[in-house]
Amino acid sequence: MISLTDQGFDPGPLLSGFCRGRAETGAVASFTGLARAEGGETKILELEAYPGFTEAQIGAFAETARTRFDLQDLMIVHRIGQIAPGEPIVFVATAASHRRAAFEACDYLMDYLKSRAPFWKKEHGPDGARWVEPRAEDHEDIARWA
Amino acid sequence: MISLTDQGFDPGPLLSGFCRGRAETGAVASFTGLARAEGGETKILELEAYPGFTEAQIGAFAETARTRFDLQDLMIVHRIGQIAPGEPIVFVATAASHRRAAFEACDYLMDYLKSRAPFWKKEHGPDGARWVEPRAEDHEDIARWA
Amino acid sequence: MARILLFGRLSDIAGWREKTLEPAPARLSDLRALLAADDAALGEALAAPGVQVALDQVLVRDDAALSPRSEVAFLPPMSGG
Amino acid sequence: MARILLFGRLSDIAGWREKTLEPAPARLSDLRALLAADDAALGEALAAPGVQVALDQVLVRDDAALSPRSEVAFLPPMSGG
Repeated sequence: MISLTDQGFDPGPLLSGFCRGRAETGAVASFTGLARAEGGETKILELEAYPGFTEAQIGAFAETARTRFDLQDLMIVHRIGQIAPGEPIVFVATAASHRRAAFEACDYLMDYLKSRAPFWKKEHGPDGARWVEPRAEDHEDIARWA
Repeated sequence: MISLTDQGFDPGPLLSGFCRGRAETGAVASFTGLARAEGGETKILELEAYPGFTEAQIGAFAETARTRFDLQDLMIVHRIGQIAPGEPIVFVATAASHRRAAFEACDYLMDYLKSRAPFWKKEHGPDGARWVEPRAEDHEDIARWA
Repeated sequence: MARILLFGRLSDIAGWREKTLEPAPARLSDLRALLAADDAALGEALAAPGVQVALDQVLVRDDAALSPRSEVAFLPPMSGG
Repeated sequence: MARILLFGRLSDIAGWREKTLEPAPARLSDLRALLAADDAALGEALAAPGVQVALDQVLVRDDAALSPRSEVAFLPPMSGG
């Protein structure tokens, strides 16, 4: 399940639902990305998506993860719009027979979502707003999987 | 927070509570281990702990993870007693500024919990019960961090 | 009636996020020329390296024919979430 | 009164999980001898490689003096959870 939401969400009920009824799963890894205040430097984060296109691109990438790590299931929920510090931005969960695959797939999906997924990010801080391009670190993260 | 419980638990509310009020965290990784039915081979898993000793040993290891990965926080909840297929056995959550540290610390804690933590595991299957010793794979997992 | 969408910093530069053109230009290159004639700064920004184009939600690398109901989106470098 | 605890397969072998001894043996080696005299199979299992001993919840490698209220736990190889 891949979805975008402009409403705040709580990762807990998503994890509960994802873990339910899995007598043959064994391993569920999850990642929750939270907006950081950066000591007051960032007041509001704004994420823009291209509805339809963004989900489709993420979905196509998720299929590569499902195959590569032999996942039983995965879930991606991504916040868009204006996000305050401490609020969840993204939740990813992966289900596999064994924990190595679940961890690696979750890590892989996050590297993609943080570096190449079709979002445009604006930070509103004390000195105004600025568009953010991916950091060199994000490109290095995704390059690990080549 | 490190705790053992002989009652079934839901990982969702644990994750919700762990993520709350974290304006400077950024990254929360979690892992939920579920009991596997193994296609009917395992009916019930039974985990024995040494109350007090088990928490203390896990706590000492958790401190090494906290330092090694510069964690802001961590949570470990481990089920003991009889566990049916599909039920959560273990929940680990880690909080850090950046996702690499959160993922690695969660992975590291799980490798320890699955191979060296003071639990004794009995599998009750169709052919009776047997005590389980750690698998070679678990020893290899923990050896990665040396 | 073609639908034109701008994302990220492109909509800040243009001052709009979405517009419709009637009639639709015949080709993507005609659309680029039309937008650049209206707003030189936008024309330059759309031609900058790293700006991708999605035609009916599919990325296209080169020039392409537009249909009367095409949706054309200009996508600056994606930042991830 | 010393408290003796057996874990994992050790309690299956012994048929008990916990017992108290009054008076407490003076040393861990005395306790081992006492348990082995009572139950040779258990004595052998306790001496097997990989079986660790915790005295008052702290692992001890060698022989050690017991106090009258010591808690001694015999721990077979830990399997993880």
